[in-house]
Amino acid sequence: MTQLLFFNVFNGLIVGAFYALMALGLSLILNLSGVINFAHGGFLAIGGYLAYSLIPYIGFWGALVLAPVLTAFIGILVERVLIRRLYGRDPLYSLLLTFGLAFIIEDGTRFIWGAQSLPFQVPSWLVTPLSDDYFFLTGYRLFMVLVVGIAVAGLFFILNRTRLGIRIRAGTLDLETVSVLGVNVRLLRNMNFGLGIYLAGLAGVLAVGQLGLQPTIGASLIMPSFVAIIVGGLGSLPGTLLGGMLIGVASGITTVFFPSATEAVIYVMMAAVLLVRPRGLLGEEGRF
Amino acid sequence: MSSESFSIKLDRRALIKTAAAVGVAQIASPFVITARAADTVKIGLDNPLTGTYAALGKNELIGAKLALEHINAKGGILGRKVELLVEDSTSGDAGTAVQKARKLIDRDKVDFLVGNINSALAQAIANVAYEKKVFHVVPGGHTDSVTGSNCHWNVFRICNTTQMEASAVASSLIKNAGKKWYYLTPDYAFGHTLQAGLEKAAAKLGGTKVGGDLTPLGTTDYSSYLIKAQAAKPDVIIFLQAGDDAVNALKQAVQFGLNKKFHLAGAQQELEVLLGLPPEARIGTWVFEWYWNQPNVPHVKEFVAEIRKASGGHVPTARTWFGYAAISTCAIAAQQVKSLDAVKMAKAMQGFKLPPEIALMPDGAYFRKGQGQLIPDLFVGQAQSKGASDPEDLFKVSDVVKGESVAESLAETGCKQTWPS
Amino acid sequence: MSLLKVENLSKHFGSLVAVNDVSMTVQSGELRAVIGPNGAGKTTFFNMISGFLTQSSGRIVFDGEDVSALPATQRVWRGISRTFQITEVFPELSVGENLRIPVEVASGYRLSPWLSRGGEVEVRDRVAELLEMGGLTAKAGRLVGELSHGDQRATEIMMALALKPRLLLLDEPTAGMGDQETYDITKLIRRLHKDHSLTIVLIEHDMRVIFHLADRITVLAEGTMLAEGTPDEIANSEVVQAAYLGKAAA
Amino acid sequence: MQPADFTKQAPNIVVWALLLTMPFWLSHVGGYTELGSQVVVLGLAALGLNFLLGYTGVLSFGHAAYFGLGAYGAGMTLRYLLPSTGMGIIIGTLIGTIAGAIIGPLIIRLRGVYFAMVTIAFGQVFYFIAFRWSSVTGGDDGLTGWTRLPLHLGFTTIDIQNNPVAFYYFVLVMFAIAVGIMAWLLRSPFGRTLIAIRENERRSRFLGIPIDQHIWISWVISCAVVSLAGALFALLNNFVDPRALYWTQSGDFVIMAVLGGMRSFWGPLIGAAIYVVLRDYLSSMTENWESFIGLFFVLVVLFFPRGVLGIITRKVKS
Repeated sequence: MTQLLFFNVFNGLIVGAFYALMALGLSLILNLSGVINFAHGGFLAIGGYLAYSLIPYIGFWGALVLAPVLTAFIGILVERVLIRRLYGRDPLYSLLLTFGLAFIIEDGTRFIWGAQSLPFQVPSWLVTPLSDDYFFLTGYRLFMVLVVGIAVAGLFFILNRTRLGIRIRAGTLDLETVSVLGVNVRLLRNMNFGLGIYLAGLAGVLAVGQLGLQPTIGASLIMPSFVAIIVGGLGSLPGTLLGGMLIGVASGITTVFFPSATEAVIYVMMAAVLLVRPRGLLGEEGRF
Repeated sequence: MSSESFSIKLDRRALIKTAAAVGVAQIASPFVITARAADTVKIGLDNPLTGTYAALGKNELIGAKLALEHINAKGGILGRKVELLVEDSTSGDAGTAVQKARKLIDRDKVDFLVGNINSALAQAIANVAYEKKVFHVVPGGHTDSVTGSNCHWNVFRICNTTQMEASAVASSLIKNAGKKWYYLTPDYAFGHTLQAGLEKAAAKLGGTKVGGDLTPLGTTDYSSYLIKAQAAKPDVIIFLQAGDDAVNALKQAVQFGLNKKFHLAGAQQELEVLLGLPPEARIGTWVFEWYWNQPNVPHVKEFVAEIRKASGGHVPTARTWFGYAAISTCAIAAQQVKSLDAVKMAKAMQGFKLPPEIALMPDGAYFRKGQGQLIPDLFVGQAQSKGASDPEDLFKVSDVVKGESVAESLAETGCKQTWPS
Repeated sequence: MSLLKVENLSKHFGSLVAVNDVSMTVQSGELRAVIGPNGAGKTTFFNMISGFLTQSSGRIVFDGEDVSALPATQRVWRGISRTFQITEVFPELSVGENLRIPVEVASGYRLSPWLSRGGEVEVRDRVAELLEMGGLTAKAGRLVGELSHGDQRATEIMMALALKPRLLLLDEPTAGMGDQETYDITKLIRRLHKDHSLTIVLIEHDMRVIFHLADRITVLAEGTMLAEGTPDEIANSEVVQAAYLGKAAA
Repeated sequence: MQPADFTKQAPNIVVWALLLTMPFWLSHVGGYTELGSQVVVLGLAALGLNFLLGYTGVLSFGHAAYFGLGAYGAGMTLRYLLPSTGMGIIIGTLIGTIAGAIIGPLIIRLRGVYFAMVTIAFGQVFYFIAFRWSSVTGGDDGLTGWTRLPLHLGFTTIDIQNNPVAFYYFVLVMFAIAVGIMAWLLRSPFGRTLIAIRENERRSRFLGIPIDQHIWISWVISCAVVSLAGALFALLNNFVDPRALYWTQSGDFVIMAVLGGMRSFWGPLIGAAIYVVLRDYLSSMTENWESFIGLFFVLVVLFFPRGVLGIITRKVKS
């Protein structure tokens, strides 16, 4: 039993890392632009499909690098053409817009790549377990955690050390002042959106390594990401990261003791957090 | 300011125009098979084209269209041309599926209703068809109750019951893999009945259940279930997931190397799932409800060739055959009694044996009297990572099981039909 | 008798000290002006009294009761009513409706699903009275968002007044107004103060307004209280001139 | 009647005339009675949502939860408790309302996007309960084995079970009661405080309106109406499944309200009619209907944010 519990906690961390990657992208966009991106799951699917189509030409590693970048470009384009028009309006509208976008993307991927699940192959040395006892530690899953780790480190580096990142952080706190200081807010939001979608695309490539690649792949992953953001606290990226890890572990533990509540537990956790601390674990006071 | 509102105005007009143009193009495209004329015989297909079951739904549609072509080439039904009215039921939205069934029956006045892949939706629209007394064929929703406790005189089903699939595969598994089984079962009626069937069949042969978990439909991460399964040290891990769930579960099980420690198997398996798996995950002992590679059965080769032509080179799957057989059944029922009266047609189909060019299997298939359930052959065998002859030959049939030998007796199914007086 | 007593009030935003240990006592019936250069913490000070912000330390006593921990709404119920620096009204409702809402709240009808005939008459009369007082009768049916800045401000003051407050807090009532509008608003405030002997605390920049209206003046600078006294005392205070008027002149 | 009154009443007269005569003309324009019932039921849900969205200015993206609870409440009453359509509706509505009342205090302090997000997430709790507790709810297979029953009124029996037109009028009566109550509330002092909150929350708070309390009441009323609609929806289909609780269903309600016009009382009903008919039509026309629905969302948001009635009112005024 203890071993089982230990395995599941550990496994939960791996799963949580993946949720966190999704949630960080959502969180970035939400914080700076006030947009809940319902289409995030769609962008994840685009990332996966692009990787699938690219692999025959540039291999898995090439696709891992290129597919998220291409996804980000699509995201930047979408922001320019559509989402940008809604800044400053009731958040209702951006919600509906991305909701509609999610439909279009799901149907679009089905139109282009078909409804049939596609076989997606990762290098075989990656998909073998490292140890007989810890069989759930496959190379691929550790690799996923590693990539998430690098992506998160990279993200925090960008946010803390580069001009773009510092502006994004400043804009998150006080957009008005930032714009008065002469920062091009439109461009800033555009780049920030691209960054968020890049993370979605990356999550997509990683996801299809162990999930079936089909048009609805992103739909079931978006809700846990929402919960991760709420639990972690709005406006706080470290909070989102923490939230993702926590819900991963919580569902891992619940699987052992009360399997039928595996999904519900993360929502119960969210309710508890809201009751005790409405702004989330690491959320700032006074935002929202 | 003024220039901005001007540009928006322009955009609005332009966009409406574009949308209208796209709309027209779409309506004119080949998806539409719904030219609604008055003097035709109408078959309504209420099946998923979007969502989780879209791939299966599209394959059934391909089969249905081929059947339609065959029927019309032979002069239609009762000398009238046959029309197929296709509605997207969505994959899980019963409200939509029921609404579409009502629309087909009430407004379009269809003579036959066909659907659905999702057992729940199949049951829901069967209730509508029963209420409206319309001849209804369920091509591919497996839950036992459709032709069991909730059976109706007007409802016929092409695909097997889960119980039949379970019994068909059980003996082969016990013989080849071992007696201690661990179940990973999707948490809905299809999974529940499949597991119950397997447990019952295994118990008769001395097999035991060493554990199991219910996995929610649409689960993406199976790792924690797999950790528990491995801790139970079974001989066989039984995967009862269907569709995308099966792809996810098997992909992850193989990555964990579980296939090297245990026998991975299940009951129902579909070609659509195997095609979606990477080659190393195409493993295990399963049951297929129909398979295209049957070199010694007459008519199969022709059917495969025709489907290949219609689907851009792909072989028919069990789903394609379900669609084909379902539509053909409608035509046969009408021809039998020379009428479109649902009660007469349904009576004529009791115990009816499908002609070989439609059954397309060694021992043929017939509708069991008093139940509306088709009793066909079942194909037990192993998944293979690469076909010798064809890239889509991913299953090796080791055993053809006669449906009669695995079906429960009529009394056991719990089906009691009440016919309209 | 003192109506409002502020004791050692402070507010920190992180390391920034916006208001530092300010005390102030306002007598019943007094008109008090709070002045100070931009960034002196005047609005923050106001926000704490009205309950919009929670103080970091200190106490607010209203009519003998410690209200420091009460939420804004409850302070309104006890009789503290306010306006904002940037006019806060219901722009898409008519002037009449803007006044009707606070009148109904003040009469205890806020949760009523209906109004009795008597209640309806009572509410209508009170709204008419307020319209009259604010010089808005002719504009009762117009949307507030379409009115001039001065009329919007008058509407806001009448909304605050509709609550029958005992203490009215006005945050820069003449901000952004022309001479005529400033004159009208000043006249309105003066009438409220004199005719209804209402206790008023106001923040103001326009010295003409302040010296015309105020009984006493409190001067804030960089979050601390610099001086307090009658208009004459303040006008002659060297500290104030050095720190505030001097700065403003420069 | 004064001419001014008449212009004010004209929309009401037109809407009711259309609703009352629907079964007589619907089939002539290519519809069918159940489509009419569906429009009325979903229209009621959208109107209920709009009580909160359009008249209190609070964005809920999780109303499907209460819609679904109403549906399950009605279905389970008929399945397990007692064979009475009326009780099904009452219990269904109560369950949805109570759930809303309990969740309310957890979320009313939140605003804007955050509120929307939390309402979605809470909605999912009920979705998963319905989805996983299959021994009681039927899980993904839905709740079957029951059907709506004829209405026994003592002096007569109305066969809403087998006569779709009778059922349509039954739904319309329920609709009229709920809509009547909402319209009446919106004209009351309480209704005006809600509009005040929508217009300017800060001003309202400093007029002595306890915002959280009023939003909570508005939320509960809205949940009650939506769960009534849910109960009727279950009876319409003789079936409930977890999809009725899923968050995409909430999105449908919101788009209906926006499409018809959030600031007009009848807007959401018009929106529901357009959306239901359009969806029904598109999904029969092309298997890529999802793209068109998505595109439709985008177009509405970008070009018709005030909705159909919003545009008409503006045209009339100018």
